[in-house]
Amino acid sequence: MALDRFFRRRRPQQQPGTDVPDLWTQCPACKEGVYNRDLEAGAYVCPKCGHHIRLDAAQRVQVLLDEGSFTQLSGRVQPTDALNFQDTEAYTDRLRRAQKKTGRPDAILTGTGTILDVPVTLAVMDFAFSGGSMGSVVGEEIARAAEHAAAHGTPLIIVTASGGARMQESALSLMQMAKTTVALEGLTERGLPYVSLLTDPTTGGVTASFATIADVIVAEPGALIGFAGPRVIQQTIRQNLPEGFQRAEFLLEHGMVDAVVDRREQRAYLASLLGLLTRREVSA
Amino acid sequence: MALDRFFRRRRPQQQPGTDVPDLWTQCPACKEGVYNRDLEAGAYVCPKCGHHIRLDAAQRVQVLLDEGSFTQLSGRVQPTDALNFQDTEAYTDRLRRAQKKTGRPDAILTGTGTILDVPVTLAVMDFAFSGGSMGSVVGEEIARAAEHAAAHGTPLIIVTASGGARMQESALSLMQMAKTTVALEGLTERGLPYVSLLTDPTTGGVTASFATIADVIVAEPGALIGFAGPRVIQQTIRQNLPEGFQRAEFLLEHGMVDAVVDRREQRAYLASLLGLLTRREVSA
Amino acid sequence: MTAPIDTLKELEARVRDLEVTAQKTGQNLDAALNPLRAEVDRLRAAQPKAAPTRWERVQLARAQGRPTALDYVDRLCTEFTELHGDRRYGDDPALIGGPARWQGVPVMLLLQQKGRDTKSKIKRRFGSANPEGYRKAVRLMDLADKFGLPVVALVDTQGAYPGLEAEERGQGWAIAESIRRMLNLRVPVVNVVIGEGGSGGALAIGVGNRVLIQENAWYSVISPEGAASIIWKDASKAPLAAEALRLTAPDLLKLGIVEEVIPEPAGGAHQNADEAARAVGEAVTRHLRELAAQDAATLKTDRAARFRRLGAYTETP
Amino acid sequence: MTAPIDTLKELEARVRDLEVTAQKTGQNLDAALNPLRAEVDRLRAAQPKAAPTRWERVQLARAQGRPTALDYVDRLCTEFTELHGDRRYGDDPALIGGPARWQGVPVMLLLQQKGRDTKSKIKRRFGSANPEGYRKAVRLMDLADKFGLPVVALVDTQGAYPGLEAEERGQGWAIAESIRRMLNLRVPVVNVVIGEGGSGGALAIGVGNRVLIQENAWYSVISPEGAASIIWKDASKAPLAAEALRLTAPDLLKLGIVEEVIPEPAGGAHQNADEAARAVGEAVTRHLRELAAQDAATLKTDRAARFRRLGAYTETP
Ligand SMILES: [Zn+2]
Ligand SMILES: [Zn+2]
Repeated sequence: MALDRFFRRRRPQQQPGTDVPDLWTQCPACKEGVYNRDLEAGAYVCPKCGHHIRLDAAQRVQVLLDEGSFTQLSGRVQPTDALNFQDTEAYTDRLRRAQKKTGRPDAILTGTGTILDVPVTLAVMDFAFSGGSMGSVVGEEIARAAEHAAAHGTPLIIVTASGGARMQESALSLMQMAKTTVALEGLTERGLPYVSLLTDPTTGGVTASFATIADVIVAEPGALIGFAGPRVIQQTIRQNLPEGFQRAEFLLEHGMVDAVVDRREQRAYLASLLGLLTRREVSA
Repeated sequence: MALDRFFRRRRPQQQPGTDVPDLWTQCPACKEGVYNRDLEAGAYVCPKCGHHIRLDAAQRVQVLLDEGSFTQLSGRVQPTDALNFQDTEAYTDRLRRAQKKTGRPDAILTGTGTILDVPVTLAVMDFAFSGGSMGSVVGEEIARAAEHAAAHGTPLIIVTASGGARMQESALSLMQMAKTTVALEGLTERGLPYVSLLTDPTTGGVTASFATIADVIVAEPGALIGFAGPRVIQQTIRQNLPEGFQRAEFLLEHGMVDAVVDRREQRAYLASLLGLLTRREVSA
Repeated sequence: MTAPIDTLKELEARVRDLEVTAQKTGQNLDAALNPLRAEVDRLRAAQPKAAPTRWERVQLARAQGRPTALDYVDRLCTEFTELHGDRRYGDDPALIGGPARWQGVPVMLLLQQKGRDTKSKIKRRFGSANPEGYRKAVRLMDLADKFGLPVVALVDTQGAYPGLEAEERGQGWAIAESIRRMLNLRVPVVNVVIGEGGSGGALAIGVGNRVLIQENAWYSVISPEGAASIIWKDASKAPLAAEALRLTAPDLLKLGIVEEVIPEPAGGAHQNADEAARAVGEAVTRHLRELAAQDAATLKTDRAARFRRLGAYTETP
Repeated sequence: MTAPIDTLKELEARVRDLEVTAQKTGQNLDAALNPLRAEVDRLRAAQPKAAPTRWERVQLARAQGRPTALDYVDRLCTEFTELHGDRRYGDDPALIGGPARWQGVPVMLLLQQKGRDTKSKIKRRFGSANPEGYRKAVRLMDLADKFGLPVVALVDTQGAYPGLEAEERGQGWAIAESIRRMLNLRVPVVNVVIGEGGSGGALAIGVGNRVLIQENAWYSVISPEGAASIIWKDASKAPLAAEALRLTAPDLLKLGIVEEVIPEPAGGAHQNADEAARAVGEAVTRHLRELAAQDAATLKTDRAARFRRLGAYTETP
């Protein structure tokens, strides 16, 4: 579909809040055309079929936070090619390409803001940057966001979207699973809530570390969430996977997530939840 | 089988260490005749088929503890008929009958002793007393044994054998599930190990309280262990239960017990385990 | 001579039969059931208001239309955010929970939910939880402890689910762990038996600082039918067993097992859910307010002491 | 011209094929395999001893007859009491553990166990754990913490098991919880990668105070075959991927990911299991002795700091 391709090509250049030049977009699920103005007003959920269109990090911030409340924290930490990784393309070139495409140093955007006036620290993974893969920068920025939240006494929300750990940093990226876990412990010690929002797709090392040790785990409708990817599993079991396997609703049924929440209701859900979980001091 | 019945009738009167007048016993599993002297020397495990013959509390003490090391703690707490329970027989008459049969106030025997020189506090349920049912006396004596272990710094071993809570004490017996749990917490606070040894049968309220919150859970081969009894489950699912369902080996396979240990190896197993788990002070 | 009370019993039996059929076959028989239920309600309202026998109270605790846990939550709570799953195996609809505001006070709710119509009753296994339910309860208690939320647990179950798979996944283990977790909480815990309090499955979320019970609820180590089956090999002797078991709210108050009996509207909670909810709401809020003054250590040690002393025995010198 | 090394590679490939067949069909082919394995061993011993390439090290880490975790335990521990089960669902033979004396010192062992013959390899899924394995590990770590037992974890897995049921029961959740539990321990934790250290499945029991690795073991975010499949769509390019991934012991030491490389006998640990075990035993005992001097708070904060700082990045002002 030409328009579908066009939409995908256009999306990364769209900055939230700027005028969107193209008038309409084809929904990748139901293939219906939707006015861009309606999409943006409706949190990028297809008004025809409810499909949750993938967001880049800036769109996610726009959808979640009160308008104008965002103050960015991330941006100074830059990736390096510590292993001098030999690939079909140099890692440094891959990075430069992804940086140019997304306008960020790596697959993460963090900052502070409010949701219906509730102050939060927010970290958002950017799937548009190298499939949201977690390398040293993602790990470091998530750790800093957690430490910022602990230091400033705000809840932390992490929005995940990741194909897993970043191969080009090998064991260094693997270690980010531990690093993020260490940093999140500071929130537990201060009794501050940490909520993860799992979006399509969240797999691999992210699923096996910070994404799933949240106090409350929320998933977006239809999101693919798992540790091993569907193809690897299929190779292991040599049979087709059941319909809906590893989707958000499947995980809810299997007890793995607390709720599947429509993107249009996430602000209200999170504000109420964080209000309820804000620690009241247990005397002595 | 006449001998089988005779064996069952004789057993409660046999005192450990005294001469056993009858020469042999028929194994209830393989129906072979076994010399009583061999049975007693072999921890009442059938030397022909390995069947673990049910023990009363005194026999259990004899099998587990170093000879002559047992000092009894229980015996002063006596049951009462607080509900004036209306049954086909008065609860007080039932109690008197069971007391006469077993020579104890209720279905529990506790004390201290050593296993291969490791000092322990030991509580043993007596299935011969009203099917090892847990009423107020069992709960109180187990709580006191746990408190004794905590106060004297010894590990605690509880040997379970119980059809569940004692109906004739209704909600009072139900509350023993909580009472025993409270008392066991004192061991956790002092870093002392608590090992439960589940023997045939252990079901109902005992399984759903102190028996299964032990640091290490050991089961005897072939023991029936579960919360709901097999008949109740069969009524619910209206089909036959699989071979071996709720047996010790089944529970091991389902991750519920740490080990199934032959009675003849339990002393060595427990002494080694307790030696390893005895808390070394973590400095500061 | 057919007294009105016998017509009522007859109708109640038919309703029960139909519900069993619906459960067995998975068919929705509400169309047939609802008129019968309405007539049962009408007859019950018309009954004379003598103090009910123990067995009559058991029947009131099971009355068609008796408010379920969620009926109280609907009337007393705002912002109830149900949190799902044990993070290990599944999500149990028989035991649910999450944070909420109880008459304005932030709490963590634990609810045994029987279901309100035939379909949801079947889905929720009439409030009989699987191990997943108790493991979810433990997880929610962990959150309550971490965030300083008092726990309000509404007990309403005939018992834990006696299924083959429940045993495979450690029903006894799950209940024991839930009891231990609740006993160790550093936050206030108030329990209310709002209907049936059956055995370990009820106790699993019943070991709080204050245990309350509604006037016509029951709480026992075994159901009257179960006891009758054991004693007389005849479940229909349940009325006799109910007497023997001393399972009513006044009995339990006398035995020191509950702190307070919460009054119900005339004829039972199902006659006026709003009034029943007002009484439950008031009692829980009052106890929460009292407990709010206690520190974490006191809450835990007082709760432990409460259960450490329960039981009836004598002692020889 | 067929050099000996090619004969070796050919034979190794045949052994692998037969093992795959044995796994698929469930047949025991040891009778056919063992002579082949012996010949492989002989040829390997005869190889020239130049410093192995990265890919050669990967092959040494997978060598037939390389000591498994239990081979080290047999040689270094007395009184190993294996404790079974996660108390929730099952017992995983791929990840086992329990208290033991490590050269006399009481410890809690966590072992990824691949299996020693075809049958046990299949039973243990070649050391690829299910969620139950990681949940058992968490339970054993709880016991270690409670009783002050240092944890010794031997890592040897290509990764967590990528099965359908493993996903259903929360493989990612179980690994994350295991990582968190180990990071929070108040006792010393020493990890040794004794063969393969594949991805999150290895890290799950790999986050201790001291991470050691044997000379020919590998540790990486992805297996060489996995990386080759992604980069070149061709798993046979694994030797290239192994180079790119910097997955050998010397690489990891340089990156600060491990504290120490434990030497292996000439030709690899499988050439002399006793000698390999002596080196592992000595190194672990030495680190345990050093850590014994630290208090609980220091052990936890030092461990946290160790992992907090890992990673490579620059920072703009
Ligand atoms: Zn659509
Ligand atoms: Zn026999």
